Amino acid sequence: MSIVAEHEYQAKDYKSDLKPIWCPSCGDFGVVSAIYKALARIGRPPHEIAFVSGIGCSSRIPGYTTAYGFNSVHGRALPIAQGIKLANPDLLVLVAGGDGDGFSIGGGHVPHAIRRNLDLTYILMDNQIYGLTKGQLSPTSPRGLKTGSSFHGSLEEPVNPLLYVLSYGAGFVAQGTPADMSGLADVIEEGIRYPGFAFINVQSPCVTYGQEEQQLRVHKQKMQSLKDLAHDTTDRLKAMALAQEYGIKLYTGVFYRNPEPAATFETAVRELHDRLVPEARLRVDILDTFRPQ
Amino acid sequence: MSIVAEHEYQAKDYKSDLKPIWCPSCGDFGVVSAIYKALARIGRPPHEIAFVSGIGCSSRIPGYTTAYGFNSVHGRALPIAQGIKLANPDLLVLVAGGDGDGFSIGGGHVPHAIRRNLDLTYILMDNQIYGLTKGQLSPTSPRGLKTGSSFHGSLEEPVNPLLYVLSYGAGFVAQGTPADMSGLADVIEEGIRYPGFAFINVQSPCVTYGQEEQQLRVHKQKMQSLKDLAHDTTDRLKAMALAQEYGIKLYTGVFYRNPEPAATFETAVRELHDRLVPEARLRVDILDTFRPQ
Amino acid sequence: MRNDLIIGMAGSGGDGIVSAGESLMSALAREGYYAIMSKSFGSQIRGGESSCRLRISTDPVLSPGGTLDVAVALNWEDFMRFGSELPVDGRTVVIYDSNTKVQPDKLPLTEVRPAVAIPVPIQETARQHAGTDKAKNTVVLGLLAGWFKLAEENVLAGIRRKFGKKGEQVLRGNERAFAAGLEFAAAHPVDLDVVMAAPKAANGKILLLDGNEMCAAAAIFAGCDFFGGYPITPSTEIMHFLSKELWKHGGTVLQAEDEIAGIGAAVGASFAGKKAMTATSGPGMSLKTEILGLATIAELPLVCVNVQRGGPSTGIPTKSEQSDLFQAIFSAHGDAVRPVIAPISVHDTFRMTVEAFNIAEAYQTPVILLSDQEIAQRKETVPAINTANVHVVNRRLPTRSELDNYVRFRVTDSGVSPISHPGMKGGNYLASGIEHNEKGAPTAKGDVHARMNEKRIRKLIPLKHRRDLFVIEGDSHAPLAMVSWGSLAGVASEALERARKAGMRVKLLIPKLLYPVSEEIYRDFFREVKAGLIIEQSYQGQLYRVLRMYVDLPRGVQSLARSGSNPILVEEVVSRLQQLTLDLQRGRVPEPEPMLG
Amino acid sequence: MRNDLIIGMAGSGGDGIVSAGESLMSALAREGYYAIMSKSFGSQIRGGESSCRLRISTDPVLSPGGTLDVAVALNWEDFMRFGSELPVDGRTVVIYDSNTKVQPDKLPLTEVRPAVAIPVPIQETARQHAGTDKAKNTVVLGLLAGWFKLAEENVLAGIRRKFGKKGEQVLRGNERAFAAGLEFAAAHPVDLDVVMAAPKAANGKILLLDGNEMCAAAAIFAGCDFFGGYPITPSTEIMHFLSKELWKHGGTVLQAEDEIAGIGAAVGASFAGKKAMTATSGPGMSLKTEILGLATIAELPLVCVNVQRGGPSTGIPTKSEQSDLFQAIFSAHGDAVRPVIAPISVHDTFRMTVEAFNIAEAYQTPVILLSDQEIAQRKETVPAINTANVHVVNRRLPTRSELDNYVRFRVTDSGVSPISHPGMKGGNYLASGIEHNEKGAPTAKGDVHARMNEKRIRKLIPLKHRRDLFVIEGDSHAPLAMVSWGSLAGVASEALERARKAGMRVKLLIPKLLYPVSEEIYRDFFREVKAGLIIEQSYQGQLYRVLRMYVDLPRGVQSLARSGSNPILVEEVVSRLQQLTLDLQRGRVPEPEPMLG
Ligand SMILES: Cc1ncc(C[n+]2csc(CCOP(=O)(O)OP(=O)(O)O)c2C)c(N)n1
Ligand SMILES: Cc1ncc(C[n+]2csc(CCOP(=O)(O)OP(=O)(O)O)c2C)c(N)n1
Ligand code: SF4
Ligand code: SF4
Ligand SMILES: [Mg+2]
Ligand SMILES: [Mg+2]
Repeated sequence: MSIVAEHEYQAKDYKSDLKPIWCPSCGDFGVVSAIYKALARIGRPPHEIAFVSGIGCSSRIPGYTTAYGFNSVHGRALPIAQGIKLANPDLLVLVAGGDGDGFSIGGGHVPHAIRRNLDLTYILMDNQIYGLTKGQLSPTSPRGLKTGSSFHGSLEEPVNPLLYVLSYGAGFVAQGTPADMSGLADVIEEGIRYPGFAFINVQSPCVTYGQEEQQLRVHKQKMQSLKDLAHDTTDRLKAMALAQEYGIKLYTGVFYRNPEPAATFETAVRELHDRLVPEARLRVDILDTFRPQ
Repeated sequence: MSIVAEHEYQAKDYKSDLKPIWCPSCGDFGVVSAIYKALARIGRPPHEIAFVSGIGCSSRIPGYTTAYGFNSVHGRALPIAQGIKLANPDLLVLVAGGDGDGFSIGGGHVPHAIRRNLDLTYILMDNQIYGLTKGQLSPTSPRGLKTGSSFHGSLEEPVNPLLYVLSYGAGFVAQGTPADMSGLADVIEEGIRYPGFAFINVQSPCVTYGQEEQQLRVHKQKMQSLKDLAHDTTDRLKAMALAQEYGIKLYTGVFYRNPEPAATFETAVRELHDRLVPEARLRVDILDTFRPQ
Repeated sequence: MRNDLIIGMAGSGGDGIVSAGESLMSALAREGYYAIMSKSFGSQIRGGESSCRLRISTDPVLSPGGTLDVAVALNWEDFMRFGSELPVDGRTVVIYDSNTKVQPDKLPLTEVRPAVAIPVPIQETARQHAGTDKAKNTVVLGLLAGWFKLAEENVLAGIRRKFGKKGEQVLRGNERAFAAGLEFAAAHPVDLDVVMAAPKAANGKILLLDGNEMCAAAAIFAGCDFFGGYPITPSTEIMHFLSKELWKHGGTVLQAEDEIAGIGAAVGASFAGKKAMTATSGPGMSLKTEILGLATIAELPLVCVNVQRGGPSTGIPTKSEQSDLFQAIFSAHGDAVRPVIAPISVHDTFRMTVEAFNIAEAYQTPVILLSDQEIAQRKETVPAINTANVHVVNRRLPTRSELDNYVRFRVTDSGVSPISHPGMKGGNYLASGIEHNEKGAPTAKGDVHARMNEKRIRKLIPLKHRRDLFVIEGDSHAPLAMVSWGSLAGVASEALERARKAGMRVKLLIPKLLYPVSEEIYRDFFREVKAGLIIEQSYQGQLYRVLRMYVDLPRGVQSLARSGSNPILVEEVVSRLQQLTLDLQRGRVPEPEPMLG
Repeated sequence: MRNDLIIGMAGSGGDGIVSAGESLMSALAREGYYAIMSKSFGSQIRGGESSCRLRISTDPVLSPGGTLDVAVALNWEDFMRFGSELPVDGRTVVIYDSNTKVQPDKLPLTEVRPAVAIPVPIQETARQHAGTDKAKNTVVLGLLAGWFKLAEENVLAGIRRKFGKKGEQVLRGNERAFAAGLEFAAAHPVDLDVVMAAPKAANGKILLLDGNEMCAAAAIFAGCDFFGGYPITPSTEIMHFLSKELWKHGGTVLQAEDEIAGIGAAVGASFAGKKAMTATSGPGMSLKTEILGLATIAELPLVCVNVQRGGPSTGIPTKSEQSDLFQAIFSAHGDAVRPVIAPISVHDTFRMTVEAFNIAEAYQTPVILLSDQEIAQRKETVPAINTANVHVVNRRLPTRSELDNYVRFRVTDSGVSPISHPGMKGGNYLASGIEHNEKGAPTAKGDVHARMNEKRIRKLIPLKHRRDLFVIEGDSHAPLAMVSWGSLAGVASEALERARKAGMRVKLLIPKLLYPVSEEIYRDFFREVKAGLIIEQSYQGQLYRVLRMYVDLPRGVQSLARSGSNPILVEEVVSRLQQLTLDLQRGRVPEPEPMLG
């Protein structure tokens, strides 16, 4: 997507009148602020932005922006977003949602969105819990966690969103936390600017059902900037190795950015159109295809 | 699963009366033969085997065995198999199906089956095409392929089943082809014996809708045994590197085998039962839980 | 003195109004009162509005009741958010926090003047006596116990149990807050007959639980060994209870990656020979559609619970509605008939859940247990259930000789074929979603297809004669009739009583088996009926339509239906019945209204 | 001389019997005959049994016809596999390969003796003249052209076009095989009047295509810009055609990872302002249930095609059935009403597909286009369609002034609110599956919910007055009536003609709008009716039941329904009508049968 700022926008231009009904201090407040900031820097007018989500606390986020929002159904934000982007490639299309929305019920859509490589930015609010339904295991919950649905402790290994999307071939993979607001806004902005599918995992604490270790102040203590580590963001295998530490370390910043972004699906579509449309018959004449030979 | 052969079984003991309705020379004939062979070596009586599949040409396979078969619906073999295994951990549970069944419609179930690590063996008949529906793109079809559903050529990168399951943490990952029947029977047997989730990708040509390069004789020319390469099957990262060549090279044999298999989900369940069952009230007294306090 | 009292309370999430209701209910249950308490919340997870309605009675009651006798508003914005869920009329006693600064004659209630409106410095009292706003609900308990003579001793005992764990200071603060509430009530007597009569008998064996808990407990009783599901409001508590308890009985609870995997695993467990269950709400039901059809054609027992909420789509997750009936019956593609049953109360949820398992196992079919948010999330006092009288059915396994030449889908006289499972030697067969012959072999033959369709549907016919799945009350020769189901049945039942007291000749049919439709039972019921109401909480009047499919309803039978979360009140039903009685007396048979009103 | 001829042929997959039928049909179309050809296959991908029925007529016909006039069996096992799909009776001419070694008086047909049975050395002739078994179908073409005087020249021209590309040798071989067939026919004259009359007019503008192709082409005509789907028999060819053609019109075809993603992407495209479509069959419909509900509450236009096949579950993918009607109408949870329309022929598929888009866009709703395998996969001759008369509707966008204070879900008089899409400045709103107020803000309020349900359902009322979506034929005051839909409508239509010729007073209603049910149109239709038949291909008689929900059917109206792939024949309908006529004459009104017969 080529991004040309029309005029100066400020963060508040992206903030809607709807009052968030998140619990006080929910991490998602920080995420939406970071999104406002990133969008202001990008400078696309709100009506040229489509913001899609599934269902969950985190999925309420589009309603809190002035973009065209689509708070759809649980787990289906990615297919809907792809339809939007294909219908109108000029739009800036954002996708957001929770860890359950994205990697449990919606997990089957992720590899396909990534291998198609549409220019979408997917922001996952990973709180390692089901917030909206009041505290059950999420796919990123650590093994052993006791929740409403795992009274005696979970028996499963968590999924690793970062490693998964890297192995799916995503061109841009980053992580952030509202404990570092400016870093978070930065990776969101970078993800949006990346011409292709961008995935941003945000460690966004659930203060009501989440675990103690996932509170912002704990993040503040244990987060570790990848930039400070001088991580080479063009090295996918290195990124995968770092991603293995998901759940143990809290790396922030860019894990991987394809230095030579692959052509997007929209580009391939445009090329196909350029080739085929000129030679087409009119829509009204489509039935002529069926004259018997 | 502890496997104790009751008495000697032969391949034919696992072959049912149902006559396969696959196209003559379909690769799946070889796969089912290899399964008969592997099962005979394992020696479990057919009635202690549950064999689950989805829908597709390949998914017809349970009906051609004497096991308890479940030819279910498209893409849902893994959840059903997990239910069976959890209901009766003593059964030997096999899962089989096509590339579309497993990594398109069923793709969302794979990471969860693997992170739960039930002792299942999943045999994917990967023909890079939708056979049963007469030739459309499958998720493993190469980019550019022209099929009924991609008249002007596919615009998507294929999925990489081997790399995906490795990043999901599968404990046993192998590949085979009916072009090497004894190697195929070997990896299936090994997969079944592996105590945990085992994934076997079988390059099984579709002679009717598949591509020229995916015919058995081409396999014969280009396949390359991992054993001959002296690949270290305990090295997961090395396995991932080899898996990257999916679609380019045809490696046969074991990519990865966890030298220290993790405890299975069934084991964790058994431990939970051992802990909780003794202290339980009777089922008939369950309502006593609700005496007001 | 009253035998029946309905209290409605609302506040914001932190006010603990629901927990006050629960404490009061628990105390009342110990005294031997019967009670029903339903809760309602806004969309926020924390800090949003919340409310509860507590109905107390000296006799068993089935409905949460209509207009409030007592309304408690901790603040008016939150109270008003519940709209028609907390109806106030000219006989209501309104108690509210005086810090709202609202004058008793300026209450923000639409067009009603309650009998009495009493501003109470609730917050102030809490702060003063307990040093925290958190004790506001305890003050309210004191007020209620004082004014309406409600279980003072037991409430206090409850407060002590609850706060005893939280340290001396908290406990004492709450004790003082409670006493202050009592005192305020004593000091400000209300000049109305709202004092509760004493309970008829102290019933030590009473249980206190909600519909979801009852459903989960009944599943364990019925022999459920496997639960596969995915969280969704308002059904999640079924999984919560099972996640705590089912393991203790050797069972397994799988929180699957989605609803499809949840029901898929349950179907697998059933195939493997175990009693299996899944539970969800509307959106999840929509996702389970395909595998429900698989269970039908593969003839596998399965219990699928749908706790209905407001739809379509995500709709209103926290509110009750009865608009998933069409879906429960008709969502499958192909000619798939599956039994649909619905409980009418928390108490009834026990029997209906066991029945769901029994039908599933006996007929080798998925069964939809159609609960609703009202029943699932309301707490009821339930008299002890004599489980010795409750029959548990197991599936019909093949005998040894049947295994000698096993034919899984044999077309028998009953339509039910003995079912084997992995592990049974000789029982090996292929289960499939593809049409198959009696042996289980896939087929594309039309005649086999017709025969198997016939078998699968014929086997369910005996259900249509299960008169025990229907409740009939009232005057059996009445010209006026009502039909209602699920949580609305309680409203209809109460309306029946009132209408009969008012001299109307009326009767009521409550079907717990909703599908297949028992033509015979309805035909008998409607034989002498001239007019009536089918009462339900859905915009389209779904049960009314389903009945029309199979039953020739008398012309004067109408639909009384409304979208969820807009209650149908007993008063309203009674007045509709009155109108119908008048119509009949004048020889006018009312016309049924067209669709899409 | 006949005006109408029905030929049924069966063989194994490699025999090319279907391609012979196609060649013959194409030749006949060029001569100006009308024709319908349906194919039927076993479950194998290759080498299984395959068959086709070709009906040829000098006048337009709507049904594939019943009993065969001519039956061609390349081998008897395969022929018999089709059972009642290829019915033979005492007037049928049977042609079969003498290499089957079956004696003409020992045909394996159940209890019928055809008029003539002619063994022909088909395989032998093919080998002898073309040197390959592959030419068997060409021999058959020669036999048919010879005996029944069918377009000899054009068939030969077709053979030349087809085999011309395959080299001199193949071409010559087939020419010789065809000639040999002609010769055999000439040498063995049949003593029966089976020769076809000449076509009425050579119609150069005729089209030849199947229902799936027509649906896809009509979608392009209607302005479809986005297709999201997943392959499934028997609907896949819609995607195939679009994958070839839609790109040329600037549109996009997405083969999604599953049916949910397919409809999800289509909903996204619609939200973004484009006309969007998805297509599937039963199992896929079951998966799309949830997102269909989303489109309903978010009020997004969407066309969803279901090409029905045998169910439940995977069922019989290759055979036609009409058993997804319940699902099409009722599968959503919540009070979701969505229009369901069904074409009655390949020809009609054009108008109905355009109509589906028009209704979707005009009313901002998902529309189910309910085709069936019979229509979708049969080829028809279709007269040129004057597309200038076909109206295309676009969604109502907000005007500038409406955008000034935009209210996406404004409750208007019509219930339809102007709809914006991303890119329109000022039109920004939140689409959601959660209940919302007029502005689009999520709500849990009961009164808002009721108002929005009302709006969403009220907006569809005008559809109930669309008399152009109903065909009524026959004697308008007849006491006897039929209702039929989809591919069965053709059978009913033909039965009507025959019954009227036989002197019966009967009429026929063909609803193409199946939901919402137009009470008024049915009421008018049934006013003077005493008895009749609702004719459809489902075990449960789904249309019959749906009509009962909204219409008081006269007591004598019965269901004539049967599981898929068991044809309902014109003869049978006529004889049922005869029986009903007798009953009426004797003053007996037949009782409707109970459910689950
Ligand atoms: C089909 C469907 N299944 C289940 C639900 C219930 N549900 C709503 S949100 C949610 C999960 C929430 O967790 P997550 O996606 O991690 O988001 P969070 O609330 O933690 O931000 C679930 C299970 C639903 N609305 N729809
Ligand atoms: C829900 C559903 N969607 C689609 C189909 C149609 N369908 C049957 S098999 C199949 C894919 C076959 O491909 P694959 O899984 O690769 O198996 P193969 O036939 O190649 O062995 C599809 C799309 C179906 N039966 N059910
Ligand atoms: S429940 Fe958790 S995730 Fe949801 S709003 Fe509250 S703090 Fe945030
Ligand atoms: S279509 Fe392909 S995969 Fe299917 S049976 Fe034939 S060769 Fe095998
Ligand atoms: Mg979460
Ligand atoms: Mg395949």
